[in-house]
Amino acid sequence: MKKIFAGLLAVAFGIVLLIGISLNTGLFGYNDSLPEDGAASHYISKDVNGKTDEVVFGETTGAETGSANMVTSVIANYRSFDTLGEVTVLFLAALGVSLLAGTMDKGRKRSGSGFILRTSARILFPLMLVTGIYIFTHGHLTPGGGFPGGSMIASSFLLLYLADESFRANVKGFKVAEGLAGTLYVAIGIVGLLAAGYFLVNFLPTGTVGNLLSAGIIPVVYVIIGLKVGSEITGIVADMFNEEVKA
Amino acid sequence: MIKFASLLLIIIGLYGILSTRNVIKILVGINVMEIGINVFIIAMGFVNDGAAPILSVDNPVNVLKFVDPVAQALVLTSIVIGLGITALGLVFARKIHKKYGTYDLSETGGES
Amino acid sequence: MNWFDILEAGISVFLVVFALTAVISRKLLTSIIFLSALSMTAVAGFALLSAPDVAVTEAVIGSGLVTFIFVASIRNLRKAGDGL
Amino acid sequence: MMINPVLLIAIPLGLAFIAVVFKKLQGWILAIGVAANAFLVFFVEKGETAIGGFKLPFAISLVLDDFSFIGVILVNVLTLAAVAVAFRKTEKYVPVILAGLAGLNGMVLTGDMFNLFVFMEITAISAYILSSEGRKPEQSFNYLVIGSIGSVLYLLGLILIYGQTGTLNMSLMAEKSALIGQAAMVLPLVLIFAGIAVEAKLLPMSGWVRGVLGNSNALTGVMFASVYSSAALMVFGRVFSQVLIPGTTAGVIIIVIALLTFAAGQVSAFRSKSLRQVLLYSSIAQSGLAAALFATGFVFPAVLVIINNAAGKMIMFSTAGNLEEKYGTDDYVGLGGAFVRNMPAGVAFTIAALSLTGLPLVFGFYAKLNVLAAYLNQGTFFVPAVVLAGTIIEGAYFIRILIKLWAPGKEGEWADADQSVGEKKIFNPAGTVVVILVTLLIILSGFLPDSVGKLVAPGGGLLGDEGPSISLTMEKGGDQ
Repeated sequence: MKKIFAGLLAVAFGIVLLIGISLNTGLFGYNDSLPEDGAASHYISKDVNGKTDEVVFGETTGAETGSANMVTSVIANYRSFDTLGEVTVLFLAALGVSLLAGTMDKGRKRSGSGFILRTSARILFPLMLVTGIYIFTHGHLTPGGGFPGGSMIASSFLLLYLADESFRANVKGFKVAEGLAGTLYVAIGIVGLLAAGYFLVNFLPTGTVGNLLSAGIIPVVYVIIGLKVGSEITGIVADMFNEEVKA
Repeated sequence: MIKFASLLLIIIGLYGILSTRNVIKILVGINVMEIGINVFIIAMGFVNDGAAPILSVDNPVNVLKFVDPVAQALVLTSIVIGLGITALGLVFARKIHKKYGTYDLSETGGES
Repeated sequence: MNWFDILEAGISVFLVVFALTAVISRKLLTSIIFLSALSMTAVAGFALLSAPDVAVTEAVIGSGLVTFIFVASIRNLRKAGDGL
Repeated sequence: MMINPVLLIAIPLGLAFIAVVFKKLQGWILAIGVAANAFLVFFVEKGETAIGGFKLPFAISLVLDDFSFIGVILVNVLTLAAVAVAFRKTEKYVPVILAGLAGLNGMVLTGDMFNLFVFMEITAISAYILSSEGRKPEQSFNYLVIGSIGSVLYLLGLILIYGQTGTLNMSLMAEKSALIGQAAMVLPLVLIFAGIAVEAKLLPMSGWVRGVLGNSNALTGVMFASVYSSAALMVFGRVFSQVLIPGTTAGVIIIVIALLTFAAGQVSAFRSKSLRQVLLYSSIAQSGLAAALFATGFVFPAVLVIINNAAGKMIMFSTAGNLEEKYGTDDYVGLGGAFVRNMPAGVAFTIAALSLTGLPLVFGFYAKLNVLAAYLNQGTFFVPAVVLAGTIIEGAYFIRILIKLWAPGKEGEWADADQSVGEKKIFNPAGTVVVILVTLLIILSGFLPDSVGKLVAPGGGLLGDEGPSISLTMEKGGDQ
């Protein structure tokens, strides 16, 4: 009975949704160009503050945001406040997990992990760690940034976790790292506020678009986010994993 | 086509949430909705034969039509929020399992 | 029908099929596996719609970590003997 | 020395992160953070401040006008009150409360629709964690599910509008969305309404309220009923009376749902037995009333209703939470004569109940009068009738509680010793001071209504409405 009721409700909602959207932007096909003076086109041509000269990879210096990857410039410069909020959501989720999943169980017996898992873990762990670090340090040049980089680090610790008997994520260490990274992020915001009057302003020089140290505070922000997301998700994984074995 | 498929995903996800009493299945329904809305946002931000919004050695200048970077920034945030909500939901699921011995909501006395 | 439309149609079909299976299947493990498959199809969709950042993030978080924490919660079911 | 409003968000957030590092100092960090915010809120610079050093329509901005100034004061001062009343219960949740406070300030201040979504998520997650205090995981899970559905719908509505207007900034979006045709805007408006309705406790999405608030203690009850709900209603007000003004069709849908929420809330409150259930349904009813007022554009009366509800519920939920904790029962039949034993709490609860019903000589009277006057000036008679009917029901169930808790004995005489429950102090010293202070404020503003009107809306109106629609000052020829 419940399924039929749910089905009817979902179908009704679906019909309203599809009709409404067909009136609004249409159900099929994509738009041919971005809204002309919308926020997106300004972020692409990096002329929000009125500097309208051409942005050329490898040559322009001192552009609004030095990041070649426009998505990173939106995430870490134009809308960096969203990302600060975003990191807080993950911080609260990790906190909730550790609060509700209870404390770590000391003497836990674990199903032995096979030989293959152990050796492959030892090989894969450094690879994944390095890839993760590469991804978030090059966030402003290549796709990917703080979030995937941080999660990759967490996955590498997860792998080590699965494989190694005695290894136990020193959760306290990660909690401290997470807290410090968060404080650092807010501190950068406040320094920006004191130095140049705007919270989270890009107070470092932006260099030439395209080389490594070219995007002002973006690499710094992304390193912090990478560490914070990495430690948070490892915390979640450690709490989830331990609690699950004890349950 | 993908825009239509992502809308169907949102509807299927809603059906998934409403049709079951199992806590894990509800969370799967929520994740289906999250993936649906994320794909929809990217589809809304897509521009016909637009290029990925990254300046690089082979397209150094902003000459090509680029896809909307703001939509991608929103989806990045939404994906990580989805992870946070799912992790918290699973911890609640575990506490329900520990307290009532099952993942099924019908035995938990509903509105107490 | 150039390659873009074919890929787009294929991904759309897979998205809907995986979502339906994930939602309708009776066993928990099956629905989690299809959720992970749905997430991977979404990664393909993001790549097709030239959103590489989102594809990388969804791959690592969506199919990687979300699937793991689901399976971690399910594993104690087998120990507790509850019907899967 | 005016400070940048962003500090109201940065300070609690930074302290929340520090609190994780220094576990031992958590109590102090919470006290400092909440007190600093409650103090700094009065020195905040008015106007729109951009973040990140970019020109305005393309950067995230924090908007501090008369409207959000009230919201920010409500949020920060009431969080200080909630923490003071139930300080013992906060030791596990220090980073959660601080991050929640940052989220609430962000929600009320932000001038960017997606930033509003992110702050609503922060507030929602801190609410889910706080709701787990109620020892009912399935209720917290139910709250999480409804919250997730709400946030997906909000995001869908927001993306549809972004696709049409190309901007996420509230003021620019307001201009551009006015040009878009009615038909195209109905769905996005309803979707965004569904997203905000979860936190604002409006009907289709308020299924979680009974389970979560029904099991709340002194801390979580006050946080949900007055702090979180005030912030959500202020956000509802800003979105629906400034940014996306609903046209006829969407407007009718929203007003009908809001009035239904008001009516259903009052009726269910009348029918419920336990003290906290009466209070939570009364909160749902007040949210419905405030939402209906915002949707018709009466911003000033709506803000008065929110302030009245926030102050009243702060006293009532902290009393109810402590009563339940000390006497172990929530059923007001079993709490007979509890107020005789706790005179200060009893008096405060009674004043708050009178104020919520809107009886003269207290702040609620001025609020209710403005609500009725606004509608009557506009010429609609059906809605004031509903509001009056609701008020009568509200009066009935509050009086019934007060009689039970003051004089459970036979008709017409005070409770003597044996009928009333044992002697138990229900408030810690700080709590008593806070409760008495808020009660005095309610009484004081009851005597000087027009000065309160000037304080709330110095510019004579909020978000462009015409401000106080009735003047109660004794001297002839009031400003209206």
